[in-house]
Amino acid sequence: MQLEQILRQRKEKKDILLMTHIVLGYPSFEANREIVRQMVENGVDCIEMQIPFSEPMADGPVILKANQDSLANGTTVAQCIAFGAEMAATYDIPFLFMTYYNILFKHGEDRFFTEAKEANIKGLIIPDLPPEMGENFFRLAKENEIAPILIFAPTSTQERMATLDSMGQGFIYCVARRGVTGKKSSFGDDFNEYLARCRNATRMPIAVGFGIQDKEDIEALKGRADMAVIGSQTIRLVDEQGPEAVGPFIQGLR
Amino acid sequence: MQLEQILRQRKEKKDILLMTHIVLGYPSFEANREIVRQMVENGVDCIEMQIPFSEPMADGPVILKANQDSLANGTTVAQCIAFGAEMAATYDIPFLFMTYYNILFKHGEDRFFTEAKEANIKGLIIPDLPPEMGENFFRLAKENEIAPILIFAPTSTQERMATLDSMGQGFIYCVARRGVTGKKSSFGDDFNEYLARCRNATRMPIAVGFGIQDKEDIEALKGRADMAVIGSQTIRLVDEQGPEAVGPFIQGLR
Amino acid sequence: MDNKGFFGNWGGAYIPEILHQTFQELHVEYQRAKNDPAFWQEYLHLMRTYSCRPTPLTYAENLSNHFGGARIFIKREDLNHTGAHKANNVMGQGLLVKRMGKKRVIAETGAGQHGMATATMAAKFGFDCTIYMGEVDVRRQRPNVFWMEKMGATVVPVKDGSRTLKDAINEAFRDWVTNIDSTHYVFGTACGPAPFPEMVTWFQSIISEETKEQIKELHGKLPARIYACVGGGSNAMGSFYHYLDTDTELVGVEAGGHGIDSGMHASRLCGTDASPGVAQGYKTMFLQNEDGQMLETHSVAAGLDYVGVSPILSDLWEKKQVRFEAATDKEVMAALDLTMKLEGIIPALESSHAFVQAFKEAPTIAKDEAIIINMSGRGDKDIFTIAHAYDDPSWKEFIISRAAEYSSKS
Amino acid sequence: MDNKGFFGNWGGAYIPEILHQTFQELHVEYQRAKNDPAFWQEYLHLMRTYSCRPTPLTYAENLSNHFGGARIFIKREDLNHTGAHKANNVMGQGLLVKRMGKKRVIAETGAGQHGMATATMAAKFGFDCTIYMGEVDVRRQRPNVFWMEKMGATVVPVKDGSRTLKDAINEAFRDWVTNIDSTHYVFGTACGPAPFPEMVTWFQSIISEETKEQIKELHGKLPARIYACVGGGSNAMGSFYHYLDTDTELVGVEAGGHGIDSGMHASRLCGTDASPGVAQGYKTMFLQNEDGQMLETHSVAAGLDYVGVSPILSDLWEKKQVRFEAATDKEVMAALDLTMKLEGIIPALESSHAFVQAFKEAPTIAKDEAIIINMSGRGDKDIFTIAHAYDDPSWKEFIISRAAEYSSKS
Ligand SMILES: Cc1ncc(COP(=O)(O)O)c(C=O)c1O
Ligand SMILES: Cc1ncc(COP(=O)(O)O)c(C=O)c1O
Repeated sequence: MQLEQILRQRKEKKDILLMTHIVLGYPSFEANREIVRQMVENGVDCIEMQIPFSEPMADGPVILKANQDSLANGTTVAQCIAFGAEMAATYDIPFLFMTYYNILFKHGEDRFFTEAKEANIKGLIIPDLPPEMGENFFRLAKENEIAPILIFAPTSTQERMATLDSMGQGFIYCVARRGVTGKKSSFGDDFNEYLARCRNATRMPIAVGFGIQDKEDIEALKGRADMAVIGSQTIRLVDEQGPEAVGPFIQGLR
Repeated sequence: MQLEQILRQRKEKKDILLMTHIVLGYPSFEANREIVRQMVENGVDCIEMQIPFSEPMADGPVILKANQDSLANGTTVAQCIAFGAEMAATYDIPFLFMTYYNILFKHGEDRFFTEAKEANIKGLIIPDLPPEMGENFFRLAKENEIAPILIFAPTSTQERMATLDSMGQGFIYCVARRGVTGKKSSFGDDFNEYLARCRNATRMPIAVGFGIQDKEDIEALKGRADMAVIGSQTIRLVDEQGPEAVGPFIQGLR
Repeated sequence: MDNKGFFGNWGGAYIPEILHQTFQELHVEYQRAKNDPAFWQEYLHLMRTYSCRPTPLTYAENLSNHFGGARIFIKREDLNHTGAHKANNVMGQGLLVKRMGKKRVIAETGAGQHGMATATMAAKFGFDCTIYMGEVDVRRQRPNVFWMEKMGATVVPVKDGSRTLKDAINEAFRDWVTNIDSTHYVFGTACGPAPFPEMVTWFQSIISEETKEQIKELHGKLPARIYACVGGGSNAMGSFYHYLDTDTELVGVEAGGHGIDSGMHASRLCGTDASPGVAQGYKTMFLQNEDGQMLETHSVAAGLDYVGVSPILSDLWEKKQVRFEAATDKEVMAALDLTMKLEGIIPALESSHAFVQAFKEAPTIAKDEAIIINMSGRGDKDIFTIAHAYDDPSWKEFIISRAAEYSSKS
Repeated sequence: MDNKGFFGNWGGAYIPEILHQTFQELHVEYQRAKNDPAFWQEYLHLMRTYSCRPTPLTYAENLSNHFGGARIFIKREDLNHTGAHKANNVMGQGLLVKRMGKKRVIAETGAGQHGMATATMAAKFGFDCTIYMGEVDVRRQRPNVFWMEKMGATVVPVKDGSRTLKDAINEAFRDWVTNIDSTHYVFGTACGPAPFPEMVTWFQSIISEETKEQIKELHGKLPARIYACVGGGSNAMGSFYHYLDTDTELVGVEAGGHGIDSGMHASRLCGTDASPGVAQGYKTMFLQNEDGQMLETHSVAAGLDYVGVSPILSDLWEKKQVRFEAATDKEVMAALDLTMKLEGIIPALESSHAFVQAFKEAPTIAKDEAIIINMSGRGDKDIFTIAHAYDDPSWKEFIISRAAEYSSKS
């Protein structure tokens, strides 16, 4: 089953889906395992696993540091793909890879897609690969039935959203505000108007990310978005209280 | 009696005359007194007393330092003139002032000449006042019967020597070499040729200075110059061994 | 540049979606400026009255005689305002920013030269200004930081990654995606997402526009070769640009660091350590590992110490229109020394790389041929680096005694 | 200049006899050069191809608006090679030395600028070079010493007197009288024995030759006033020269130090502390005591910290053709600050004196009038002095940490 379909099915039983984010190899693959377990057990619907990159230009300080520490630990792309395969084989939710384009490019796009497919990865989020730059990428995504997830931004015009919608698969990732990951967003009138625009521009499910930190934020999204994305917040939590704090946190979100 | 005449008279009884140099107020007027006494008692024929100046551009390190130390002690021009008067009244040899032009200029040239005359000073050596710059100075010198002593240099042309000869009085000060005071000169062929040129250019007595340090140097000058000038060497001596060393040193020179 | 921003296989615009609109506007404004002859005239006027352009082309007679071959000419970007070619690009972008009606500029800086130039431009144009600079570079280039601050810029030390140029670039992008509406990112070299490589090259092409006239006046014909150091590639592109369709041979000189085989260098197009990659918004040859993670680079010249290189140069390299060489730190110090002693000119450490290669080749070139070395900047602002590199004892004493004064007073 | 080297009551050549012949030759060579139109052409060519002349005249729009009066133009000697107007004089004398067939040059230096320029010229012309510099100045200007040495000059710290500029001049004269045959003394300012004041003025007059054309192009008519700082007076004379017979008011700004009444300054023509005197080979207004002993002077700007002043300026002062003002250290720092922030230009501390007075007067001058500030040099080479004067804490930390590195390694 493909990503969009899986998400639609899960959405049937919930007000809103939850997607969480981890940085692979941070603080360790061991910890990643425990964190994913707690996430899945507490009802997370989708997990994006970030393959660390030395130049994560779209990420804020928390995820940036996690990328660096993971690489300093010696994390490799091969380990990340293997870990992804292990998770997808273990849990019955969709797993995505999030990373920067150079990781695929250098690995070989063909090879990357083949391995990701073997690993049963459902989608890819590549924030520095706009559709114009990804001809081969989108072809391979289609061939391998891995959803290329595209991003709407508050600066995106209607026309741009239409283009993105036509190229993306799985869901649309709506970033809540200008800026990088990890800072709190405020969901005021502007935001509502933006979200309405997003909804209008696509028939795919829409996920909202960037700065979602607590139950209140998620409540605010119910009925307007299909999925809420928790990014930096769980990394902060693990940093401060260890992997075992993740379960209770997720549980508390709805 | 005027300077040239005095020197000629003294020369009648000697192979060569000796002129020595002191910096007024260095190391102290007290010491100056003792030094002059020893000089005169040991047969010095003429003494040039340098009124210290803050910018003694033609002097080498020994005299330069003496100028500075004297000024640091608070030596004034008035003190120097008074000291000159005292010496001239005490000893029966000619005393000269050596200084830079600004000392006269700032004091007032008229006033300076009047006071120098009252002090019974016989001549002035002003190394930074070439004849072209000293119209007033030469007029006053004549009026006050104080000899303006001019300098021949190894770089002086015949023509220049003629000009200097026509303006100078008392004697001609031949500097033995290029450079500033205080370094040893060598009296080779070039020097002999130069001295012959000097002799040819003037009928005044000629004194030779710059770097004369011992009996040997003075021997070499006998018959060729009328007067030998001992400059920095006595200052060095006083610095190292005190004023009482001056007498024996002078005695040893001939 | 094709309409996607590629030069052959290189370039493009690999940018987060949030920047899409901003880049659209930038493209439009840039095209409008390029097509408006009055714009270039305004640019020339600014550079002529504010920045001492045209900078001289100096005949280095002593060096020429010393090597006994080609007539060596030096293009004097050291005399440009702020002391390097960087101002050419920055002033041009300043004019664009004015047209776009933005009020704030940001920039990355490595050696500090581009930051200085941007802070200067911001003061001149009345823009707010934030400069991102790796913490390591802040430490080695404190004088530049001091001046940037004095000109009213905020200098932010970047503490991520290798804490050098590439990290400053990432951080500047983070600022930009946050403040797109008010802010223009003044990219400092002919790298980054399109249209930066082309746009920066356009502004820097003023160098070759000038030398082409100057060399004809002074030498009667075009030069046999032109040498330029290659960090990001802007001074190289600027000094090559108007010669691309001529017989002049173009030579880019990269940082050889401790040696091209030592792993401690920043040679991307020369040597075999680099491979194609995509980062910081564009595709080029990067110094990266098997997994695509960027490597640490090394050069005595902070301005050459960068993992990527202009995609235009990668294209010209691939098409063999530009030859690439490397100069080691040691060779650089020797060339700097000789140039100071023989010509009374102090090239920046970056620029000295170009001198190294020119000196190697000059003796083999006929005496009636000219070569041009593009002296991208002046070295006297690098006193801390250069005195340090020479291990000068009086300099150390001086610093120690200054420090003693400060320690005892505080 | 009359045939004895006087300008009215001032000037002359009060030199030891040993130099007489050398000065004769210098006079002859200088006159020959002055009367040979090819010489000036050669000079212009050198300055154009080696030293970025003409330097720009920059319209300081932000400063003009800030003060709301006259249109402020800045003459950019900071962009001259070696960073100040000093090179104009030095390069000119270099050409003369070549004509005289001498092989060695010496110079005094205070701020280090003239020493830098001379060492540069010597490298370019292939002369041996010795620079005399007061020990105090060697200590405050170590970076300049470093570069002079790198360009092959010998820098001799002078330990006599106040161990500053005037003592370096005395020491240079001592060298000269010792080595007259081989050596030319490159006097650094429009002072000293004739023909130096006139000759240095001649070379520096290139500044006003340029501004006169430039201001007409940019403003349509001559400026109402011109401001220049006055140390020895060379940049002032250079920037005034071609306006002496015009209606433009000329304003020289001296170092007010801690205040004109504090005794801690270097104001000779402004204020009442100076009196006529003769030293260092010429007659002018000196800061001296009753006995004619020179006084210590004070200025935050090493290049203005001098007891004498150009005899030509003393003459113009006496004839009321130039007005003199003073700027205090404190005012200087404020003017520097404002100029950096509003124009992205860093004047030398010396030059900032001229800015102070211009800023005081600009608001009172009609908006359709122009004033020119002669920016004699750039301030970035004064980082040690300026950062120190601003009491910048990060700068201190930087120096302390550098020193710690050096101490632990040595
Ligand atoms: C003087 C100088 N030259 C060269 C460079 C390298 O940049 P690019 O390759 O873009 O010219 C720099 C960068 O800071 C620089 O400061
Ligand atoms: C930048 C600068 N301006 C001015 C001066 C003062 O000299 P002058 O009065 O001869 O122009 C100096 C002297 O070193 C200087 O370096």
